Amino acid sequence: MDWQRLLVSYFVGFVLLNVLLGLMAYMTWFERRVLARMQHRVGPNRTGPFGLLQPIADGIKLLAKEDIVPANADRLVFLVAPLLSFALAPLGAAVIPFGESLHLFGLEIPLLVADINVAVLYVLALGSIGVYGIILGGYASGNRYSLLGALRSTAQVISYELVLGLSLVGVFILAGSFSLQDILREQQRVLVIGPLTLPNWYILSQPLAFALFLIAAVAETNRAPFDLPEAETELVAGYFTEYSGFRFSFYFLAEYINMIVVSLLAGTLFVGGIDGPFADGVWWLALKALFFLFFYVWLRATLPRFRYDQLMGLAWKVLLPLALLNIGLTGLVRLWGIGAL
Amino acid sequence: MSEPRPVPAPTATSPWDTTGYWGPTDPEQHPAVRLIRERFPDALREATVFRDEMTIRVDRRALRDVVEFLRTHPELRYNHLTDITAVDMLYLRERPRFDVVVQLYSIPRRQRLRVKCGVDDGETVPSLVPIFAGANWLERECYDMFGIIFEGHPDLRRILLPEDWDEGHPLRKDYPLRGYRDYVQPGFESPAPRIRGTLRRPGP
Amino acid sequence: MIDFSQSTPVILSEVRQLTPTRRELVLNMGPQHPSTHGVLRIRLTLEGETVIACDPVIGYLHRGVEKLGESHRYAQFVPWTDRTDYVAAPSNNLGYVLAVEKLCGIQAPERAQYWRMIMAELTRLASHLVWLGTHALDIGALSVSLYTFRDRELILDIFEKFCGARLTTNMMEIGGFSREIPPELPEMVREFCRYFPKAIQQYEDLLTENPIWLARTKGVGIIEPDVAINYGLTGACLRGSGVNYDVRKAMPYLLYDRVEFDVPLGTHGDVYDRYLVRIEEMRQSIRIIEQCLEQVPTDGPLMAYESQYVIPPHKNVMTTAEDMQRHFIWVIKGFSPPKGEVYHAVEHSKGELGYYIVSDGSPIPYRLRIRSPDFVNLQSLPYMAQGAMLADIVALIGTIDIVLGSVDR
Amino acid sequence: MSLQVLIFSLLACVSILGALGVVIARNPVHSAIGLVLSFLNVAAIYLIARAEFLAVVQVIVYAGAVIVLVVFVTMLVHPDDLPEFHGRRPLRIVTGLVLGVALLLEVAAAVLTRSLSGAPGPWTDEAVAAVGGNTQALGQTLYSDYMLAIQLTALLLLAATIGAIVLARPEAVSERVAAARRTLTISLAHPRGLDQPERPPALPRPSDGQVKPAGSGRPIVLARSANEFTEQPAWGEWRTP
Repeated sequence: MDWQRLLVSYFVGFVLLNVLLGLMAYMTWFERRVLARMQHRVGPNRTGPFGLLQPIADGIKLLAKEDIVPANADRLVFLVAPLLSFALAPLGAAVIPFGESLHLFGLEIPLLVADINVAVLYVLALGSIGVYGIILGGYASGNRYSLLGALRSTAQVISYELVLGLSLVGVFILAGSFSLQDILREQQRVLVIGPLTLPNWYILSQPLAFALFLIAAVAETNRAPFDLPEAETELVAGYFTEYSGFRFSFYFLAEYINMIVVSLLAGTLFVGGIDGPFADGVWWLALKALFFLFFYVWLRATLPRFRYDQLMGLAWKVLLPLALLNIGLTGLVRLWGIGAL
Repeated sequence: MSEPRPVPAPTATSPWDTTGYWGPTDPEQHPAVRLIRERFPDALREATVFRDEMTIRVDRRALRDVVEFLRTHPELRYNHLTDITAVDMLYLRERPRFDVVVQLYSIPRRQRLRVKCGVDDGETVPSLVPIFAGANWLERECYDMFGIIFEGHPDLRRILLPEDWDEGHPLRKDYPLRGYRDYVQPGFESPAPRIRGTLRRPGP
Repeated sequence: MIDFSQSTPVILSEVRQLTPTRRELVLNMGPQHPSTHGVLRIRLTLEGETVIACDPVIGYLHRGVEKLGESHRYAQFVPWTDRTDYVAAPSNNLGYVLAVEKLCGIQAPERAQYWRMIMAELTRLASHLVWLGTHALDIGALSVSLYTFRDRELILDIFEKFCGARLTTNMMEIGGFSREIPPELPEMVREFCRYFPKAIQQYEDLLTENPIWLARTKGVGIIEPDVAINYGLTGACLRGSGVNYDVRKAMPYLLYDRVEFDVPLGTHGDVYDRYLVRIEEMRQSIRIIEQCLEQVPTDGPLMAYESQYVIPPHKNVMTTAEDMQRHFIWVIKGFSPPKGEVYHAVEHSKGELGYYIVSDGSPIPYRLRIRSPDFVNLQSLPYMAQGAMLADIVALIGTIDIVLGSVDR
Repeated sequence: MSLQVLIFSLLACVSILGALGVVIARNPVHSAIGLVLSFLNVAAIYLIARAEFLAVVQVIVYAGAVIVLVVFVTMLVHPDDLPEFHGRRPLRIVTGLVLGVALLLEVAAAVLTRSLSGAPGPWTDEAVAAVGGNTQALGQTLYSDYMLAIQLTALLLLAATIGAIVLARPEAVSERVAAARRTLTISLAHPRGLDQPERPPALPRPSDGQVKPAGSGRPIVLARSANEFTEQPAWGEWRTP
């Protein structure tokens, strides 16, 4: 065991976790401001300049609130479920490469926590365990709205996880690897088609997969228009109806961290991650992720909510066949034709 | 803004007497009165007009048949049940105590009609639910507020008041405005004093 | 002719309990629920997410308005009508004062009638905006509600300019208006009429062709026209089913026979049709307001002729002894309409709003009945809900357009 | 004791604890949680053995899908419908014990014989590295040596899927809805009215000027006067078009 590398990894992970939590807090601020602008409102603007201290105020408020456990709740599960959700959310960021290695004090510090060669599958696996936070929270609340929300969420996450995974298969076929490092390396190559010189971003060669990934990612993170598990107009708040105080905020944090992780993942998988004109670097990834986050907010401001059966129908009748089609086409292309690419 | 201008003198006949949305103001010429008199000679009690509004009073046992006839007859076709309500006639006459008032409207003929029947405490009125699905809640409200039993109603229970309300029926005239019991409001130690025990009605 | 002796009554206990089987779940929706538009409570029997049965439980906002009406003098009751349907208060005022005027046999002067029409149509717009916003919010379109409430503010500004209040306006008086119209009001209304069609277009851009909106509303909650009539529905619920009944057209009150407008009718009777009908109604309301503004006399009396039934003009109270006495009597004793009973209906934004008043010749109504459209329209919810999905319930509550203050009274 | 062994022992212990929890817990959902715990630890053990792909698949398939379905079903099923948990039936206890002991013996035998006489397979570390990692190695083996088995499994799963769809057709729901609709539609006469009056034979259709396209290919009809469309809805028929 290389203790030094392990320590460096822990250090990078620690920094990343904190950055992620900070970003998450300001993601709520960003969402509220952007949403307010889209809806002819002002948004939070009283706490600090431009309301920048609002997330901190919210955090303090949530921490100071009473932690209520309903009488007929399954107590232990009720208490643990939000922690599960919250703990799993930032883990996905561990495999995302934020740039080339740094050299500091004679140490080589890689700008990612862990280089797993099944990185993408690892993220998917995290998503599939993350559903336990929701389903157990809904079950343990002893509330029928929560139960319905949990059921919806389970069905939704399983279905869309399938789409999410299958939409990525095309990328795997082209890259020949599950590793994000390899996928990134592939994308940093330059594609020359006649007079055009393009980056080899997979959004160009896999546009269908990109669209599917985007839709499935919105559904996977339970955001509008797929926010059925927490559809406030039908199920009050879905699986976290009974939660209050900081346990509620754990679900809240988990949702936003998931959004950020998925945006980072989309940026890395399809639009070249840290790759960009002028100078590669983490800022390009941040910019791309910010665009996806903006897209999330934009969707929420624009679209009504699907009905449950329509949502499932969309996943199984439209998206899944399209994903399979994409895999078939990509496989054929890879097999017969354009191996030269 | 300016000095009050001379206002027009009161017109001899009010416009409300001639709007004509209730059919002819002469009961003898009103088709509903004529046809009911032919079809149910025993049931029709009287037909009155106030401000152009035609009111037919029928026997309570015949109410459902009359309404059904009014709805079905090709010359009448009162196919829209606007309202069912009741009036507690406690201070106005001896018996019967209540009037059940049914407001009908004919969409194709654009005419209204009011059908009434008297009912005493303990008597029942045939329910109109078999004819109009919309009568369901209206009759439930009537039962809730006046305690009038509609015979044949499939689901006659209280609607606006809680199901376990045990203080009677509030729109009856002998029901005090503030109820029979004294309720202590939250934040107070004793119930607010009653200024008037029951509603005193000034004479006409 | 139905042979009533042959029809078997439904067994009550079966209906009421509707014992859920083991596969089914009874969900109590409300009275505190974000999308029941107040304190409506619905007992839902669900199989998965499919609604097997639906039993609305109402009365959580019952304040006994009818009983109160039977203990207040005629003019004292006008503010209470605001509180029945509080998102469309002037229309409630209008229905009540028209019923009392009919009872007394008086009529407001032409100018007051035009202004009443303008205010009633503005109320319809305000109420439809609240409906559209909340309906869209229920279905998940967050932004539309904020846009509609933004534009509703403009209408409330007009109300405020007109009478000083925004929500519960207590705007109409028996006999007309006792205060002069503010001189800048017509221009405010005109300005609003110029602006508002663009706003409607904005809502339509967001919703009308939106595929998710279509998926959520098309073919959901169909009421066939004969069923709609049988349930006694009125307003957009009836017209969405294609039956032409609009009190403004069918039995014009005020001066609705002098303005041109069309009654929009739906062609399928589902939630989407009712949405289209209401959107078109908003356009027609703008048309009516514009015509009223053209036709309304700029000068003239606003109160009915001087009779015992109306409050004397404020100026005269201070200057003439006779009017001061009349004012004193009107305020202290009220006025006594003739004995009789009247029913008068107006086209409220939700449907036919009727006031049935029985007078025994005293200054207090002997019986005051409010036929509220919401109460009757809400009855069709169980019919529409059976077999729908849970998420459709909120769309159905939205499409009926209820205000619980008016349902429970 | 190296770090790896330490971690392995920890994972193994937690895994066994989870498995014990499955057996001991009285609440079926708690049992499922124990099972997930056990699975996750097994996945971590795979990771230590450098079988990353297997580990991730273990998590996705078992923890992420199978147990979620188990929890799903347990939540949906009415508690009364569940078979009695840990009932004091001696036969069950004896059967469980016998099966458990048999399994233990089997596993022990397998482990012992394997460690005693096992031979390394063709996939040595070098061979795995040569094809680019154990994921690739697994893929190559599965899709070349075990092609037939894979295809048969796929076929079997397809058949199972179709079977599930056939079994889960929601006809029972629609029947119940229809029954409720019949019962709960309060009017004794049908709400549509069994007794609609005779209608005039020629139903007027809206003229062209009255039809206004409103959205999504659906028009609305603008009635000019109060006398139109009172006998019939604007689309001309009583029934839904």
